[in-house]
Amino acid sequence: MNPVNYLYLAALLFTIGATGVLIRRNAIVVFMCIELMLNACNLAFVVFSRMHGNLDGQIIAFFTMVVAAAEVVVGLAIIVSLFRTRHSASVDDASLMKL
Amino acid sequence: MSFPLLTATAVLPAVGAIATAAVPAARRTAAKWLALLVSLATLALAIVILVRFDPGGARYQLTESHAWISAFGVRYELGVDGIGVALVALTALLIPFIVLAGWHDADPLETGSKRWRPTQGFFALILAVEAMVIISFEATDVFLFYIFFEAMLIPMYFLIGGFGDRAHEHGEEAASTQRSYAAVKFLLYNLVGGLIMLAAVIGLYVVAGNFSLQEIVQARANGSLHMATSTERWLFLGFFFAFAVKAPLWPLHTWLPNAMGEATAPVAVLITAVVDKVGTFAMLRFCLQLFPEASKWATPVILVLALISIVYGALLAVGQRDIKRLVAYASISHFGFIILGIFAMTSQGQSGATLYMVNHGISTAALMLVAGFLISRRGSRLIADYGGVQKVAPVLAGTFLIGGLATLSLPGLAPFVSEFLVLVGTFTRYPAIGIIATFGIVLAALYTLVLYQRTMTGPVKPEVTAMPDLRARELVVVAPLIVLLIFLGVYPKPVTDIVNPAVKQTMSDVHQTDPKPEVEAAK
Amino acid sequence: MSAQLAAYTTSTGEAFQFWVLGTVAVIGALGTVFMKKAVHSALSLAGTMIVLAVFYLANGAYFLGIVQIVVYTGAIMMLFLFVVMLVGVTAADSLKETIQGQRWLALLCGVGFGVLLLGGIGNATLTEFNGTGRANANGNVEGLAALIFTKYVFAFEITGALLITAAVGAMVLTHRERTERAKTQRELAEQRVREGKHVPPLPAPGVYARHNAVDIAGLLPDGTPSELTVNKTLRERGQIRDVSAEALNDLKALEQRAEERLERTAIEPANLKRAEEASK
Amino acid sequence: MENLIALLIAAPLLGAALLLTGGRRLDSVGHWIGTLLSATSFVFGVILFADLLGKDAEHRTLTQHLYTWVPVESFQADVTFRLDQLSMTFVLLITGVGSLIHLYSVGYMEHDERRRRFFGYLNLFLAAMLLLVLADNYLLLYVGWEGVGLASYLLIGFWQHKPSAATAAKKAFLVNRVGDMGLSIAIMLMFTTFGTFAFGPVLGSVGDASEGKLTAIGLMLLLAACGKSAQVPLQSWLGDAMEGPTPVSALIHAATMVTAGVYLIVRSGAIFNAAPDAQLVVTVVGAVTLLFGAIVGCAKDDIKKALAGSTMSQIGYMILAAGLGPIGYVFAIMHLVTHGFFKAGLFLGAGSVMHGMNDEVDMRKYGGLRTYMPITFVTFGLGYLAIIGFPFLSGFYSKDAIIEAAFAKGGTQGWILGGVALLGAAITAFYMTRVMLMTFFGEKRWQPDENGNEPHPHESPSVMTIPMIVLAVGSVGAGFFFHLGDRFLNWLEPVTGHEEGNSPVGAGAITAATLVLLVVGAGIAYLQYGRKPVPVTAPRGSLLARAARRDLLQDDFNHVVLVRGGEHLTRSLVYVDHTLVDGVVNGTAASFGGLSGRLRRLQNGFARSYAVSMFGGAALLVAATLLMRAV
Repeated sequence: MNPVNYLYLAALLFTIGATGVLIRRNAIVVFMCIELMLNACNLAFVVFSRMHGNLDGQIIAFFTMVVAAAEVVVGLAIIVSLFRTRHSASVDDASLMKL
Repeated sequence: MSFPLLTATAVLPAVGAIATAAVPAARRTAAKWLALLVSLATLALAIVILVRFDPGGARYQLTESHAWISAFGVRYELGVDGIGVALVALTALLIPFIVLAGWHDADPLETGSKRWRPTQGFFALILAVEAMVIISFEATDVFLFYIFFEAMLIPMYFLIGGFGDRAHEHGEEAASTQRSYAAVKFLLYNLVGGLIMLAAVIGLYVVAGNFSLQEIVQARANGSLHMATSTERWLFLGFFFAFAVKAPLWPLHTWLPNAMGEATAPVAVLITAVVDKVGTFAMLRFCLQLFPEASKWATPVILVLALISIVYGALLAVGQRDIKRLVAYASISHFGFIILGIFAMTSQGQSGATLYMVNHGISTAALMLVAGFLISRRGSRLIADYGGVQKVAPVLAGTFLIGGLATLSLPGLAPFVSEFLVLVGTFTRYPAIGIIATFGIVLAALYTLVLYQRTMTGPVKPEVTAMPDLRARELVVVAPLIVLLIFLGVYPKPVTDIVNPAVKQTMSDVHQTDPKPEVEAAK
Repeated sequence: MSAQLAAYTTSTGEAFQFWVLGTVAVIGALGTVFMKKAVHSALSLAGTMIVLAVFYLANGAYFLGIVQIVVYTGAIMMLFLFVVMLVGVTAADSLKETIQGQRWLALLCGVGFGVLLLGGIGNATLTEFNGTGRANANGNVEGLAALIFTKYVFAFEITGALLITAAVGAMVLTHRERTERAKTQRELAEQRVREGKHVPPLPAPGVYARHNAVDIAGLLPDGTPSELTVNKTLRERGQIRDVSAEALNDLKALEQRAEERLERTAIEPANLKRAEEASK
Repeated sequence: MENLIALLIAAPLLGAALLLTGGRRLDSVGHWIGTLLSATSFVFGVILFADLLGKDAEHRTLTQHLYTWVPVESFQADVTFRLDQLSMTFVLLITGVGSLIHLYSVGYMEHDERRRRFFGYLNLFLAAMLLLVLADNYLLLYVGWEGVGLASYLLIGFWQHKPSAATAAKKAFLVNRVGDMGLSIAIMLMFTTFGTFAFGPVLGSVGDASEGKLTAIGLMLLLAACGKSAQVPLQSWLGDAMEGPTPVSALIHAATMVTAGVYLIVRSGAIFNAAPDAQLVVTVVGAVTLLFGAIVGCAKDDIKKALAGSTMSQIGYMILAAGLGPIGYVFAIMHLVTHGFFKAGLFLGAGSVMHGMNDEVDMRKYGGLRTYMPITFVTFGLGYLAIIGFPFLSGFYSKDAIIEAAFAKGGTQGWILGGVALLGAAITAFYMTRVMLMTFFGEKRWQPDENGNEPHPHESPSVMTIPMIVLAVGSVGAGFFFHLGDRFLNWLEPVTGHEEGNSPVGAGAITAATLVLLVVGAGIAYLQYGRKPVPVTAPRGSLLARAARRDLLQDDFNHVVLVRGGEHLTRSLVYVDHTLVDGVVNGTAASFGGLSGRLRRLQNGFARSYAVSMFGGAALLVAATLLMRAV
């Protein structure tokens, strides 16, 4: 089997995640989909690392993980405080961008 | 290196604008005096330039040149020829009068009104316009010119929209709506023109590789820069369009009556006597010098448009009910004469056009400022609301009449000289156009005298019986302008001496010579 | 897994593993997107992540594989579950779309993007596979450590700062500062008396002898549920279970049976009707 | 001596400046300042005249170059004055009659609170008129030309509170502007033809130019003359101009300004001599106006308007003479001068009558005034006799000469022009007799005005009668003085040139015919107005009389075609400007507005919607990248 298949898988997962972000309204699920996209990227990085024979890809993936962790922490905190004030976790309810 | 006089004339009002704006609101009278002082100091600098300028010397004098954006060959290049020096002087001359005439125009409104009017802002904006206009007259770098040509729209926009005339037949609310309409219209028209010019400026850079007027003109003259005919024409049109909007030329004129009608009289003078001159000046300096062949190619169409402007503007002036709009249409007619003179491609036409710019500035200022004094007394812009003012306020009526007579180019007053030069200049090359343009002088008499008759003569209307005559401040504004009108009408030689060499240069740039008289040609 | 095998092609074992686990990962991903309840989504995502951890291991990223399990599946997903619990486990997300054309546009974009991405990968000439054998020669963790603390040390430090900031930020966002002294029990009681509302303590939830869960509202004498009996948080989440209809039906059946037994005629049904209306 | 020329103009100009800017503190002495400066100018004129007389006929031309006015390449306009016999004649007429009328105005305007301003305007007029006749080039002449127009505008509209006066002033200026257009086109034509517009070079090199150009120049000059001298078709303003104070009518609209057209044509004689077609048109215009003015003069009941018709007609004679070429130039100017005397006298007399009659102008409300104001009657009567050409008075010599010259033109043209001139003489006798009879003879017909004030006719003060007496002396004696020994001819000939024409009719026969027609005209008038009482309200009259009362319908034509047509044109243009020119732009703006309104709906505020567009954008970017790589 050609390791490129991993990349195909990563692309697939990424697309599914992205579509999920657009379709779901529950902010928590949206966040999960974002995590999915990040993980798909990580997979691609790891596979690249294998292809090139060096560890840089893995390092990037590592950093991605760290940043993702930070993002999740802040994001979830926002969701919680949003829920407290608006009693809802729906993205649409927070359509504050509309005048 | 000598003292950068040209930069100083532009920087002084700019700094003055900032300083005026910084005056605290409680001390608005100080702001007014500061603005007046700065404008007078600028006038003094302009006079120094006028004295230092040697009409027989190099084409561009008092030049300054510094690298600016070297990646695009943009330089900070200033220099004045005779035409530029005349217009710098005109601008510096008119601003003190505008400041003085607008002394109370931006005072806070009566208590109870919610609108906030920063008095200092009004004077700061006027000084800012002055700075930008002066640097546009001085710039010999196309890009530098373009920046200030466009930037002056910003302060003008606020002057029209923010400090407009509150007199309106349908009340203050309607005045406010009209005002913002006029300001937006002014901005949009000029921006569209400017954007098209920007494209042409970029195109010029692509073709020529730099923005320096002198270098490009030289390169074109000695053949080292070749421009395809179609390229030259497109670039010319791009430049000309922007200038024609600013000037304004029929059919791009409709912003002017709105802007002048809604602005206060001093700002209206600023528009027509100062800012619009940049348009006609730029035609003479940039269109003709950069694109001589295309200018000649476009001449027939432009002359016809100018002719339409003359007759059409005058006819519309006759039909106006609003004093300020009437003056605006009269100005459109006069700008037609200026453009006619420029594109007639004769020395008389172009000298006349330059002189016309100066004279029109002074005469319109006189007429419009007196009209403004009149309007401020009665609170109405409608001609029908006046009558018999002559009996109540003879000095006001007299100065108004002199302004009007200057507008109709009465011999002995300055505009006559320029108008006749333009007509002669046009006639020698295009007799038919010259004759039709001459009809303009009859129409000018019609709209001026009708205006005077309806407002000043006849039985005294009850609303004007208590109208005071001109006050000392107002007289200080009007009297020097009238003296200048008479002086330049009787002895215009000082101006023509400065202008003629520059016009001669321009004529040689476009490879044109004056037509020979029939008698000489026959010999 | 040896270094040689990681080169141009992979072993049959890995291929088998890829196809099986890859399918699982895709199913998990789809589950994340399409499950109605957030909890189910979270569980699906956890499955996908574990699969990915295995794939990392298979690709020679041993450290990352372990970290993926420990940090992601272990910590982050648990955080998600916590929040889901806080917001409401049972709150099912309606999948009905409210923005016109949003779903179709999203799907179109997704499919289009996917096709382009796949096409792009397929187009790329990826013939060279070096494998991680040499890079991992001194051990994967040591290799990563060498890079992190030399070449990427600056980025590493910055991520450290980022993490601290995130932690502080999360605290700031979720922490609610008390702006006034908490009321004592006594004060609360006095306030209740002063207002004249609910002078005795609030009634407890549950329908005695049948349901005693906290999310079941107590029934009033006429059979309608009283929201007062349920915790405020549950009320806000909309997680009150209403058993009034059920209870009334039971009661009705009971009465019927009793009547049959006692051979009485039916009593006037006014009460019943009211109860039915209330339960609707 | 040359330097005096500028002072000629400077004196009244100084007066104008002083009086117009001096403010109220000059109110008490303003009129004397004005009169004094005008007289000063006259004294300078006399000194210069004496100087000229002291030289031989060929060297009687003085020039004074003040400074270069407008120099642009080949266009060189100088402020240079030229004083020769022709301008000298005018200078004396203008300053002489002008000073007399200043004096008269002191009395006439005594009760006007704006008298100072009036004298300022009069001085301004004198300065402009002197500039007109002293200029050495056409452009400077043009300055004077419009300057007198301005002064005329200000003076006609002097009583601005009367809407009729303001309208008349505006009309005069506008009609004059049409003429001025002709003058400016003429100057432009001269510049393109000769490369200059100074008198000397232009008139000296006429031979080098083509006849077509010269005809065009001539016709344009004629247009200018028509405007200023109230000749058909630009005559309509003169009648209305009588709204101005009477001294103004006497000075500007009788003696001096309106004759500027004659000056222009005589001055440009060289051009007309070389353009016979233009000359023919000049004579036609003169002849038509001669009859036109005379007919209008017969029908007017307003004494000033009747005199205005007469002025028009008399200037018609002058233009006719000027159009005859060298045979007529001298007589045109001679008639101009004598006309200046008697017509100014007549107007001053009319003013004196009005002064005594509460400013009543309708002759039907006069009658029998000869006993109430004897001096006015005598001076007016002498002017009357002079204008109708009573033997040995001024008009007799000058008008006869013109009639003779018209016959001398020769051919059919000569007969027609001569006939018209003779007919004109008869009509002149008729309408002037009518004026005389209606005013001074017959029953008194005056009535109280609407305020119930009965007029008390009385003789005017001496400050008014003295100028009238002086002018009456001029109207009696000037013609004989000029005629004696052909003095006037010899004086002017070096400038204008002169030819004796070959009249097909003998001079005696013409004189006889003129006298017969004079008697016939006066007799008819006597039968109609002397024998029968004059009705106080005008009878309906014949069709011609009614048309003549309305200036032969020319005003109505102007009103319908020019005023109404112009109003419609401007109104429709205002509409076009608002809807069409502005509409195109506003339409563009509105369509952009509509488009952006549609686009605005995309911004629905849902974060997910924005996310879709971001994602779509990303997809497009990927597509673009791939596409670029594929290409």
